[in-house]
Amino acid sequence: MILIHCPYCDEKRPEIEFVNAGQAHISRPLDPSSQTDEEWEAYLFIRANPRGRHHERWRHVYGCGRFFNAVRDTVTDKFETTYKAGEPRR
Amino acid sequence: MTGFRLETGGRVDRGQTVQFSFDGKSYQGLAGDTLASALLANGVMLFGRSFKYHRPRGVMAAGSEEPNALISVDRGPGRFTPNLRATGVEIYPGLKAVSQNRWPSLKTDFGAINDRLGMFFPAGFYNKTFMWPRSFWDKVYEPAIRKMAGLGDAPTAEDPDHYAATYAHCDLLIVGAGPAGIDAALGYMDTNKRIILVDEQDELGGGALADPALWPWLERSHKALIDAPNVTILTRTTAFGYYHDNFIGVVQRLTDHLPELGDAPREKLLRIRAGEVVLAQGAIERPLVFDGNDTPGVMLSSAARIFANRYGVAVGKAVVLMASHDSGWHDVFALAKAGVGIAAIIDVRERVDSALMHEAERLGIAVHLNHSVMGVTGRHSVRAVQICNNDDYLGRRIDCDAVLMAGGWTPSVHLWSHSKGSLKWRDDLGAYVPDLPNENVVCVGGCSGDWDFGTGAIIDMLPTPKDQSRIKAFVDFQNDVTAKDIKLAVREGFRSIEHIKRYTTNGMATDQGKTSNLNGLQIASSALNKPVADIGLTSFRPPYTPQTFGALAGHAKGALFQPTRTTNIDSWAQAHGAVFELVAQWRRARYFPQSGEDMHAAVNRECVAVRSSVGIFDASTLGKIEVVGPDAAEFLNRMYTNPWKALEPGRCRYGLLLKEDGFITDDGVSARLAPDRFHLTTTTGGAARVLNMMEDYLQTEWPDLDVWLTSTTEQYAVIALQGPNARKLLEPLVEGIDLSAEAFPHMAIREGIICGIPTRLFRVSFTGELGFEINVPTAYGLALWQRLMAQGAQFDITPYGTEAMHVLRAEKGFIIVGQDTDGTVTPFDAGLDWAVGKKKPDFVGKRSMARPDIVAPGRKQLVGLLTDDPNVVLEEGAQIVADPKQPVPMTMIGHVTSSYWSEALGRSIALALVAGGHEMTGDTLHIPMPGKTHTAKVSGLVFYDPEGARLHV
Amino acid sequence: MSDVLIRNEPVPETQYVAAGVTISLAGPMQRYALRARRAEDLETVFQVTMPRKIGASEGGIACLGPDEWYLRTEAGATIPTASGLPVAITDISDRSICLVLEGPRAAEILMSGCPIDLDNFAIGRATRTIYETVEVIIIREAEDRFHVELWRSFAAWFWIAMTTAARH
Amino acid sequence: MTRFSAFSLFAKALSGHQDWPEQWPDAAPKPAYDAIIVGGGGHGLGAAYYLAKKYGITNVAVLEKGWIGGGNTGRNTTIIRSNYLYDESAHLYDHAVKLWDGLSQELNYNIMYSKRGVMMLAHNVHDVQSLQRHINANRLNGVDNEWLTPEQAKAYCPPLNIAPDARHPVLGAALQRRGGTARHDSVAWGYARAAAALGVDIIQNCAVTGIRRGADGAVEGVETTRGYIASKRVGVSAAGNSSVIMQMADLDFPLESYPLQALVSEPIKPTFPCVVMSNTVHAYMSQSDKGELVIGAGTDQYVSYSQRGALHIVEHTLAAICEIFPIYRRMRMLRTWGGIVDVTPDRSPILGKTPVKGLYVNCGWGTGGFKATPGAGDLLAYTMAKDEPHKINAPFNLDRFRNGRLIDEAAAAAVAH
Repeated sequence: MILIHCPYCDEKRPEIEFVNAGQAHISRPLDPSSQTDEEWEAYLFIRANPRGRHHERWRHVYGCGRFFNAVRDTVTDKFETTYKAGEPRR
Repeated sequence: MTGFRLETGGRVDRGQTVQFSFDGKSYQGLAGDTLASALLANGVMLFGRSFKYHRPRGVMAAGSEEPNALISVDRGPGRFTPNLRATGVEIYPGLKAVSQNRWPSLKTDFGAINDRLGMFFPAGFYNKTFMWPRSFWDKVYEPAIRKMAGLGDAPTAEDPDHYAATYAHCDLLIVGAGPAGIDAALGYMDTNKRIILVDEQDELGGGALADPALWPWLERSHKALIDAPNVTILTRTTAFGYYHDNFIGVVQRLTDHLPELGDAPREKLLRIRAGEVVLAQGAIERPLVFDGNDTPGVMLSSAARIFANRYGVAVGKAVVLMASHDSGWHDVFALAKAGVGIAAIIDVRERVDSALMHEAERLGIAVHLNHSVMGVTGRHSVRAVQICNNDDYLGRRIDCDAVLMAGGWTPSVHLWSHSKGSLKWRDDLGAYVPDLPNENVVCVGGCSGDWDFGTGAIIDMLPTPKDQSRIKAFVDFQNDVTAKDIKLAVREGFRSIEHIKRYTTNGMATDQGKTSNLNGLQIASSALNKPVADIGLTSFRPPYTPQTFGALAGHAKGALFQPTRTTNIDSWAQAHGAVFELVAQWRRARYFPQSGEDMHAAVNRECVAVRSSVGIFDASTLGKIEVVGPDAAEFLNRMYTNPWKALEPGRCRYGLLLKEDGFITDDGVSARLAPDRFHLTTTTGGAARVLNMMEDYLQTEWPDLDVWLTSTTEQYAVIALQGPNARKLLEPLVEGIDLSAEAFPHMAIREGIICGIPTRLFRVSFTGELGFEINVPTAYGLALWQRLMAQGAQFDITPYGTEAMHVLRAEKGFIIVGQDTDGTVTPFDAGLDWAVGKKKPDFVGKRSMARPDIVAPGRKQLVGLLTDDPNVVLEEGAQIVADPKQPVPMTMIGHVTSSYWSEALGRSIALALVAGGHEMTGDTLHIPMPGKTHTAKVSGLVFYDPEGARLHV
Repeated sequence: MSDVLIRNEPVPETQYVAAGVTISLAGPMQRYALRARRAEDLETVFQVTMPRKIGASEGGIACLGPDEWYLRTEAGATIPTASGLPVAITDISDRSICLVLEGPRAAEILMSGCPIDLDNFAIGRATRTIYETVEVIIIREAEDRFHVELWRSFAAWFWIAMTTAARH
Repeated sequence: MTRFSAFSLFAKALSGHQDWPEQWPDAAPKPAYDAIIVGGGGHGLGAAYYLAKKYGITNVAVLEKGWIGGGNTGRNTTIIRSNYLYDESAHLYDHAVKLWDGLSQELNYNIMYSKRGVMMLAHNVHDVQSLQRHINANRLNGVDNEWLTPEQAKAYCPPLNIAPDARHPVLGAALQRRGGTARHDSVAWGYARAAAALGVDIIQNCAVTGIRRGADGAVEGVETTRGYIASKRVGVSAAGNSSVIMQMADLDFPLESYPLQALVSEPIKPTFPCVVMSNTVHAYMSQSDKGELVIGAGTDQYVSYSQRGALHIVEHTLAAICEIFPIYRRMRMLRTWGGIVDVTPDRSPILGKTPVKGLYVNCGWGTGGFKATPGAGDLLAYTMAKDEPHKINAPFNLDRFRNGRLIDEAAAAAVAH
């Protein structure tokens, strides 16, 4: 059970307080109707799934309730950093 | 000495004898004995049979690495435990142990025929045969193979014991309480660190327990640690797995060693989060590989020393040492001092440290350097060994009753490796040792390769003049993997050590290779003629030793397995004979049978009551979300398919929620309480999912909106009153709400008082009848329900369950998300176009509904289905075809999603998803079922009161 | 007619006593979810200082998240309304019950299924967390007294979990 | 290739098994091949075998970065079944089951396909509806799958707990009798041996590091840790690592890779006669030929290539197993391990062509790839040989994520209402 630093609570808390919310920094297009099928497919389904440095979202659902972003190495499972939603990509 | 118990020595309590039995025969041991030491003391050498060849096996080790001496312990019904190591079973009065994998008896085992035919069962033999004739595989070969498989018998009754679990936190976790672990604990004792010290044995000491000279130090240290308030000592406790971020899985065995069990849990799982970890797991001695090295009486030399010094047991009266490492010599000297007769020391090396030679000479022990054991005489126990000179192979026989193997040492790097710490190969030790850590952890003592056992020669197997393809020199004893099996694997092209392991099963037995992996590597290395380090190492996986399922399940058993959520009214339903169904985590009343009623009769009666007078239904499980803030309406407008901004306070609206992929995920009726406050409802199973989804959009897509979501599912008990008499029943109980049709129309909400309790009263209907849903603070749900039942007696008020609710809504063509939809259904497919805001530029899921396949013709659409025979109630999930004559595989055009008998209509009704169904009204479709094909006509969705007259009264 | 209905609680109202711990149901109280972008707005509404740090609690108000506070007050107390400010005040008085664990083993018993380190959990601290699979809010009222707030429908299960842990 | 048989085993035994040849030669890469398969798991080796056997392309290399069968092929719980709901899935998996039958004889390698029956449990009314729908669809698709009452289920699998007061009572079960298990390593080795005998090069310790494409964008070959290898046809069958390989061709895929754990108990005498799965309780189990209880655990929630899972996943799995089979509470867990499963948005595989000419893909099998091994191999081979998908795998294309024609079995199992 990994430890995750919640940037809002500012402490490391056990994984089962969190739910992973998938790849980070995929924002919903402002005008979906103007999207081509390819663009919409990319938004809905295409994922980086990198072997290594990965930007992902977590929600501290059994804690402060906030969604936030994280950079984690998918080979070692170690976090590089976590930061609040809305902050620029790291 | 009496039997093999030494006159003096050991830590056993000579004043306290313990009666126990093995294979029905009664024996006497001493308090402090393990089953292994007690049986050895009684001269028992034969403990079990090996997996494949059923060869007689004795004790090879003294600890948890034991591969041979596996037994079952029977503590009565449900308390049969197979595959226990005799070296780890503490004896107690009345212990009943039995041997395994033999028939009819341990001494005469028919399975031993495999040993005679061993030459036909080399590694991987099963891949090469049992293929012809083909039909024999299922009927003859495989059943036979399976019969032979397995070690101990399977448990047959439910385990009456219970198991505990907990999380624990410490600053320092020390694994292993040998000298190194104890020193670490003593070193940190005076800090303010919270320290947990665990050891798998029944007392602290590890290797020191076999070294009387260290006992005084051990006593002092033990006392100091017990007195230290910040140190927790856990014995009979195994750290079995090392997980991310210093999270260690640990199991403590609490009752197996006790004669009386009592109420205590059998084992306890501790999930320990440690700031820092010290691994002091020690090292395991390596056997030597030679013909007959598995004969009962052949064992590790360190084990013999433990049996003598810790348990006061001689493993033999004339003991031979076969060594490639100095440590064996020291063991033998200790044995001699303890009064064990030593027949000879044989060492494969040409020369050894002169100090060893002098000590042997002083003790009068014959020494044969540059010699090897080439064979062992005796089947059920050792009678003699043949040894030979490594150069000229000239041999001789030495009579003896035990052979000790000293093949060097293997550091226990298991947990280190679980933690993903790296390993490096050390030629001088012929072993892998910890290199770079991946967590906050250090290895100390034997498991770091740091020991004072002396030095040794690293060899794959002992030299022998015999034809190596004919001898049985074992590497993995339990799985009967011999040196020639490993060579065969290499010969057949298996080069990766993982392939060799899987092909030969070396290291895959219940000891997981603790004594076999390194010998296997050495043999593979010579066969491949590559340095060991270039062959790689099989990965270490948790658990370090086998751990009980029950312990890992912890408290999660029976009622505690998973929560069953119950409403405030559940106890009434229970008391009134409700039949329940599980929906998500909830338990809901499905129907309320009266005496002699089956489900069909009860549901018919409940439905008729609702249509003719009034029914009462516990709707508390519906999800509720309170949406509050200036932007509440804007938020809902973006989430739901239909428009919300214009909804007036006091009015309700049906909301349809899609996932971004355009498919229906939830629905529910929601009310606007005030310009900035909505009361949403969701499906029972969808509540948490919907709230999470809405939070996601709110927090990450539209953080600018001033609106907040709060789950109020459990704030309100919800009682639905449905039926023509609902208003009459309610009127006298309600204050501050005008219930008249004019003042309180369908799809409206009012706040007021009912029976003195504040209520949010909805006028809504999932039945097509005049209906109300009464929301009151949850704690009052039961009392209100009872008041309504009393007040409703005049109308024969009838409680109804989820089944009647399903029938009533189906008669009206109302869908149930998850039953009539399945995650691939759009609003248009479901006939809910009316619930989609045509003018809305965007809402969640809108764009996906414009994708090519979603707008393409031929999608499955929800329709009504009326069977030609009104008495046929179709099976839910039945498949629909256009042409029943076609051959299998048939082209299916849809399936039945809901199907019931409708008492109100006097016939069956069904809903179905059918390709292009919306254009098929009136068409006849076919439903092929086993034995009979039913026919039905496509209809509209609403079967009862299509104009909705009954609603607006 | 206004005959007063009686409350029905999901766990025994008699205290459970085991070695080193007692477990009992706290009496009825009012509970409110308070939400706002700016704590100041809630302070204007309630005329009290809101704790700013997540986990802090004072005057019956616990800060559970950056924009979330949990108010617990005695039954019957009057609660102000938003009065036009961008805040959300939601009545959740009956959503949860509160179990009181008191005694030297209180923390140990909670940690049977709660993964956070309650030995290092300051008095007065409050947090939302999890017990096995169930959401709880834990408030340390005193060295050896914890309040555990959990949703009603889970209470029967949680009661068995607590008493089982206490028995072992 | 020395033919395997009881006779050859007997004959070789007399000579002390000294002269068994290599089952497959450890080939070194040639400069060029007619076709390259990236990934030496069961699927990839199967594809190579069928390319050579059925489609006449024998100049084939299988490139494996480690040792063959070392990925999910050697890490799964070996369950074989085809009782899927949608026509597309049922046809895909049943194609595989038909090939499983007789595969030992075809490969002359006993892969120990054991038709023990796969039983899926229904624990609530919704499960019953869902399994009935499966059974009816399977029947009309010619796939065997039958309904069992709780009593019949218990008769078929005596350790099953059917007490009506269980937390998740058993309301019935769907049984596919042709379902079962096979010996996973043997599948990889059997295909490797048979393929090698037909001229296929099995190249281990050869990791693909790049995909070289020509001016027209078509595939020309692959860069590897053992040098450049040319081929105009490259089929990628790399399971958890598919995204990584695809990115070498500048293709982003609808995939995420998660850790999946499994575990075995200590071996015991025969006690568990079939395969049992419960989606509601999240547990599945069988007993191996060796006597171990083989148990599938869940996936962790985050993307990972660490082949390492969390303890709480194992705790939940064993709690579930002990609920359904209480007699095993005293059994002991011997070994746990982790694999990397690549999951698509609709949890169905992607098997076919890619936007890059000459590049073919077989991925996205999630937790269910082993059962499809022969079928996936055959269909990937067909697609590479004909440069067009077979009608069975045509629906499992990449386009479905754009046009919305998803094949979502899990969604069809739907959510409890």
